[in-house]
Amino acid sequence: MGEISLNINGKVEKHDVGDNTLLVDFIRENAGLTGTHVGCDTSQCGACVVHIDGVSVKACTMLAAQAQGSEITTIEGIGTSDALHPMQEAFKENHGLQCGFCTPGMVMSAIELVSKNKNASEKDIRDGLEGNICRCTGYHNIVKSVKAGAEKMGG
Amino acid sequence: MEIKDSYELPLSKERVWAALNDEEFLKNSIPWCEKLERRSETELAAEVKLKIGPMSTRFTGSITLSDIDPPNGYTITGSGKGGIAGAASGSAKVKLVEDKDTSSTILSYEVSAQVKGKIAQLGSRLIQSTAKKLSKNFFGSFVKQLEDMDKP
Amino acid sequence: MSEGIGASVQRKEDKKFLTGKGRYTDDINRAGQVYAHFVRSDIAHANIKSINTKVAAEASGVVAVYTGEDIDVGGPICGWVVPNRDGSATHEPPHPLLAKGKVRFVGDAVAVVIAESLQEAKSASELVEVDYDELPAVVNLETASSGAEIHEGMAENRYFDWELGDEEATDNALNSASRVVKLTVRNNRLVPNPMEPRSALAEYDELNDSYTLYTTSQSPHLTRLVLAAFMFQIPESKIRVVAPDVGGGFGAKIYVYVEEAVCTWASKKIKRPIKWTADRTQAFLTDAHGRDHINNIQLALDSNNKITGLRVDTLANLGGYLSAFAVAVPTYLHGTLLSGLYDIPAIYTNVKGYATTTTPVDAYRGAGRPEATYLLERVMDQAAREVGMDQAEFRRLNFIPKDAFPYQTAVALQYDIGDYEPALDKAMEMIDYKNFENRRSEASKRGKYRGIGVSSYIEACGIAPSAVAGALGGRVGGWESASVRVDPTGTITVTTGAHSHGQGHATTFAQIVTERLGVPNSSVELVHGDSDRSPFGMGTYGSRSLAVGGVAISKAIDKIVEKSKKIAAHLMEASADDVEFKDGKFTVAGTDKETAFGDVALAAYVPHNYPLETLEPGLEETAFYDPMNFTYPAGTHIAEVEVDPATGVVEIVDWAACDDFGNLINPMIVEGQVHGGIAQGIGQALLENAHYDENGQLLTASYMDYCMPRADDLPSFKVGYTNTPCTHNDLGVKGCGEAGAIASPPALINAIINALSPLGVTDMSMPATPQKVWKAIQDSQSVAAE
Amino acid sequence: MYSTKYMKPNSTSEALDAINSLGEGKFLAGGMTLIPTLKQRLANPDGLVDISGCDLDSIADEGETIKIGAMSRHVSVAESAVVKKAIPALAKLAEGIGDRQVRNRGTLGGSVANNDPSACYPSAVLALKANVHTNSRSIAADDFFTGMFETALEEDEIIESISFLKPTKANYVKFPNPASRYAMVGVFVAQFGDEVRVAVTGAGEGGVFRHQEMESVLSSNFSADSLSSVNIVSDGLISDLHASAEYRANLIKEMTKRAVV
Repeated sequence: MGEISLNINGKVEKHDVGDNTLLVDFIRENAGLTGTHVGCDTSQCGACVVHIDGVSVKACTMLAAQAQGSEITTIEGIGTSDALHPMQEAFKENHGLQCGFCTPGMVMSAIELVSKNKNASEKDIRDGLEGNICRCTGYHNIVKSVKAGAEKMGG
Repeated sequence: MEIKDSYELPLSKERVWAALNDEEFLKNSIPWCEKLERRSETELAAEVKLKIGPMSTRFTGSITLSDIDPPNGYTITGSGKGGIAGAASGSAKVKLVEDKDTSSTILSYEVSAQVKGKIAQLGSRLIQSTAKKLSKNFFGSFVKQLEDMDKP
Repeated sequence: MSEGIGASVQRKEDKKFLTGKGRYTDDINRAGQVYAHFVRSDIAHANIKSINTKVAAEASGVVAVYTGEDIDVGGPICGWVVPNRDGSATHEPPHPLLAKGKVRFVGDAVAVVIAESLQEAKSASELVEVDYDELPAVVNLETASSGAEIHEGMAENRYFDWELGDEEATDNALNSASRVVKLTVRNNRLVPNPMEPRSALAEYDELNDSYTLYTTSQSPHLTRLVLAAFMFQIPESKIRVVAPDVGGGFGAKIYVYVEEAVCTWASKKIKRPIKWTADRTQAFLTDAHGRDHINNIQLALDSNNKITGLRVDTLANLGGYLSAFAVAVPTYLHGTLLSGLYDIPAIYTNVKGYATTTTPVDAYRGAGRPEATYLLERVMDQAAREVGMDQAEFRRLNFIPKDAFPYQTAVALQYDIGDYEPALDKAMEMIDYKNFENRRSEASKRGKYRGIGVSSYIEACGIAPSAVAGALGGRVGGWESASVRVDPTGTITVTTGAHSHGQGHATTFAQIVTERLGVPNSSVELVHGDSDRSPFGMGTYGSRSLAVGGVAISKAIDKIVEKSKKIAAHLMEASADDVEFKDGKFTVAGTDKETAFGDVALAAYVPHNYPLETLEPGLEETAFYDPMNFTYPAGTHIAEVEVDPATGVVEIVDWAACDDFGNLINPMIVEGQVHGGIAQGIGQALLENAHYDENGQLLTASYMDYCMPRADDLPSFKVGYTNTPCTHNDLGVKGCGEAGAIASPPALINAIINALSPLGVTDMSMPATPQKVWKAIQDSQSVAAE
Repeated sequence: MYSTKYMKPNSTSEALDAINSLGEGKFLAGGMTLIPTLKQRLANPDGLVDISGCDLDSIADEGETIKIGAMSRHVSVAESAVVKKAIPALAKLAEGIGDRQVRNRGTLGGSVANNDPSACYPSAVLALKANVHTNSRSIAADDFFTGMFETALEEDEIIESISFLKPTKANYVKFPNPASRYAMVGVFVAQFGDEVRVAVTGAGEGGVFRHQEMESVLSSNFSADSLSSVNIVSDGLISDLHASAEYRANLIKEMTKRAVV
């Protein structure tokens, strides 16, 4: 066991955990931020996507120790229910979520996607969301949401 | 899944057969074999540390010989448990055919393999390639030992 | 903008999900909680010689280790049985909570290790030694009857052998037909894969000798009923089941599984809260799978190409144990749908349900109806090809005419209403069916084979009329409950036994209240998912939440309105018979008197001026609604594809769906349901398959090998509607959750066959993987070359 | 995951000391394969040596070659102006590995050292006559890949960088496994004047391999049509539940045709 200190959503989280602690477990269990989810064991579903220094990563495929010294942003860190992030707003307006389990990861991936490509086409969006699996929506409204989110973020 | 191959050895059938029943030969042929102890005429206890890519698991189990037909061949079966990884077994039907004219022996084998548990659930894409590779390694090093030994 | 019925109101629940404030079972922690990890069988079929837990029990952090021998309560039960053809009953072998003496599929739980941390539980479970005596696996459905005996005394591994319809009339129709179209299809085995894996957190309260189970469930009340009455045999009131936010279900979260029950049972033994959450591979191994049928079909046609009879002989793979509704799926949810939306005078079906040494199979989105639709729409296509008719026109010719409703089918159901041609026409228009051949020839210039496929479907939803269910072998009722409580300030709390796992009940149900009581959407709160807080209800499955649960709310509102009118009449000094209620206001006919709904609510709780002698104070009503019949959503989906002959890759280039769901409460949510359903159907047709090797090992037990539909696999969808409101419920609604998954697989497979038909290809099995499609093209070319 | 020790040295020599201080240590680069394996408890190293702090992530144009640091993330290669200009096919390959999140973490060195038979990068290394530079030597691509998941690397050897020879022309086309999105077949075609190299990944039982027959056909006539007469033998090709060896053989030819433009 050792102390790992991470900067999550602008707050320092210091906890005594084993070196084998995954970043996602640190976020969920130690920092108590349960918006980041775990949906698979093989780094494919993307329910655990967070940003590390602005870059999207799967928090289930990284040790907490590897994230030391970085700035971590989770779904809880991008907007509040009173002031949603434009991408969160777009998902709400376009019915881009149903059960909500994949949603935090989907939104985090979408934000990075749009920040890299403001004029993403439908194909760009579909390709760009390859790492996020949704079982409910058939992606139709997610794609629509990301397009709308891109407009909001660009505007 | 069936895996077949054969080797031609410039040796008598009896010589090859003896090697097929020689513990040291077998031990040196089993890839990553860490331990091999004879338990009976037909059974040996084995411990193998299998490494495939990042995976590294110790299998403990046995090597058994069956359908023994000296000096024409037998079936050699290795099966082991890899703890959390599951279990694996492979069975090779080995046949020896002597060519009197060239005084050489053709060793042919046919392998069937089976995996259980996590390695089946997560590694299905690698099962066949791995089984082939391990068979090749086993018979390859077996043959090489024989050849080296018979080099003047 | 209106917030009532028919408005695409944005969802009330979204903010919490979007900000990471959703509360799923695994997000909950209790003080002093420990973790359970299950030791599972790696072998499909074996006798257990011995289990040694001694070393594990002494390992670091271990609190307890239990095996089947320790468990003194019953296991999961079967909720539906059918009579066999010979009059005997469905074989219901026991399903112990932890394996006793034998394991019957890879993943069967053999022991549970409970430890202070999950890692310690996992490490210790590696120390549990199980000595097996391996038995032959039974994997192949076609030969299951001659496989090794899986359950003691169950002959030929057959759970049941059931029939429906008139065999003699059907065989007569086949014998006298001018053409008999024959086809065998396989409905591939699927894994439901809700994105939230199953999870349980069980806590025992010593003071009250009661349990609380937090679990990710579609039907918390049923979970409580089964746990209390059938497994533990304790008063139901001693168990509270809470299903917080549920991350998808698709059928897989209807049942009570062994893990949830073991955690609950053990929480009393060790007197500490126990948490268990499945990882994805455990989910693949233990969540009830879906589909897995083989259907032999014979369709009789007369010389005018009208259908005169249909015979379907089905084998259903039900896995190592009989799951709760496993029997209902291939029988009453399948056999009864074989008339589709066609006028078929004689139908007969025989279904044999087999055990195999694989994961149990049960309801998955559509449950039985996708299988019925698939076989029917495949054989319809085959028939159209054989008689040389256009696929759409052949269907049209055989549709039940719109003036024939109510229509009694040859397989027990009576369709109350429908009009199938407008949906077909609209879907054809949406996809520009008439110009398809131009597109086909244009594609062929680019070296692609283009095809179009039609699927017209019907489903029986709103599960279920209790009397019908009971007559058909169901052991529970099919009603739903709702309570509507008007608070003194006029806000409304609705409690229901239905439970959302993504369907947006909080929004849709609020819209019903808004429409009926004139209060804003934001004033309506939905309470569900907690057996202690909502009235007993049956939960959410079978597209029933709105058609049964929504109607129960409407019935409760009827009672609220009736009572409110009496209060209003008193306040306005009028006769209750003269009081009208509209837009949130009570008026007296022929006068200018009016009083607001809020004033009535206040009067009910502050009854200073109130007819206490004739009316109780308060304004809260409960209704239980049991539907008179199923609802029958129907429609047509048309898929258009392009096949790349060099690789066999199928690209979906267009999709038109036209559905008749009756009245729509929230079109935005309905459309989302259609999208999701189509995506799952496309998954089945193109991508997904649970693959077992001959030893019963599941080789597709992660997303590395089980192909989940991703964004780049799918197109955008065109969705349209027709509307014949349901005749027997107050809202005129039918249900929309399963339609997409029911309609889409045959549309897609028919489109692929259509694309390859110029090569002589007439069959394609699911999933139509690139390799399979490529092989079909290769084989057709080698046939042509010969 | 079993318990393990995490170490993060600041140089390759420190990394070597670290690995030698462990009984059975593992180098941790991007972790995209290693961490999922550890999560499944399919390996139990006593320590992980994270080499992300060893300053191995530069990308430089060195005239005839492009030299890419082993810790360069796939996304860095995909977006590198240097790579895009000199070997756009390599950037395209990197852009197609896994998904965005995998590309943000996964590294060139990790992929090449692991030599997964379905990984994309080994095909580029082989086709682009790369040299693999380790802490102790340079290994030519043709000598580097020795079998499925096997390379010429010693246990305590670290890839520091890889130099890719700039081709006249190159292209990479992949047919992904529909589930995992790994290459079911990936073909890297590189032309160096009259010489053509064709490296195939995802298909060979022994991992990545060069297809000599297609190389010689393309060397004399660099056109997709010229490949029509080539017969791709399915012996030695992977057969799994997603694709038979026969189907893979077809894909090898088809992907190569598509790569030759």
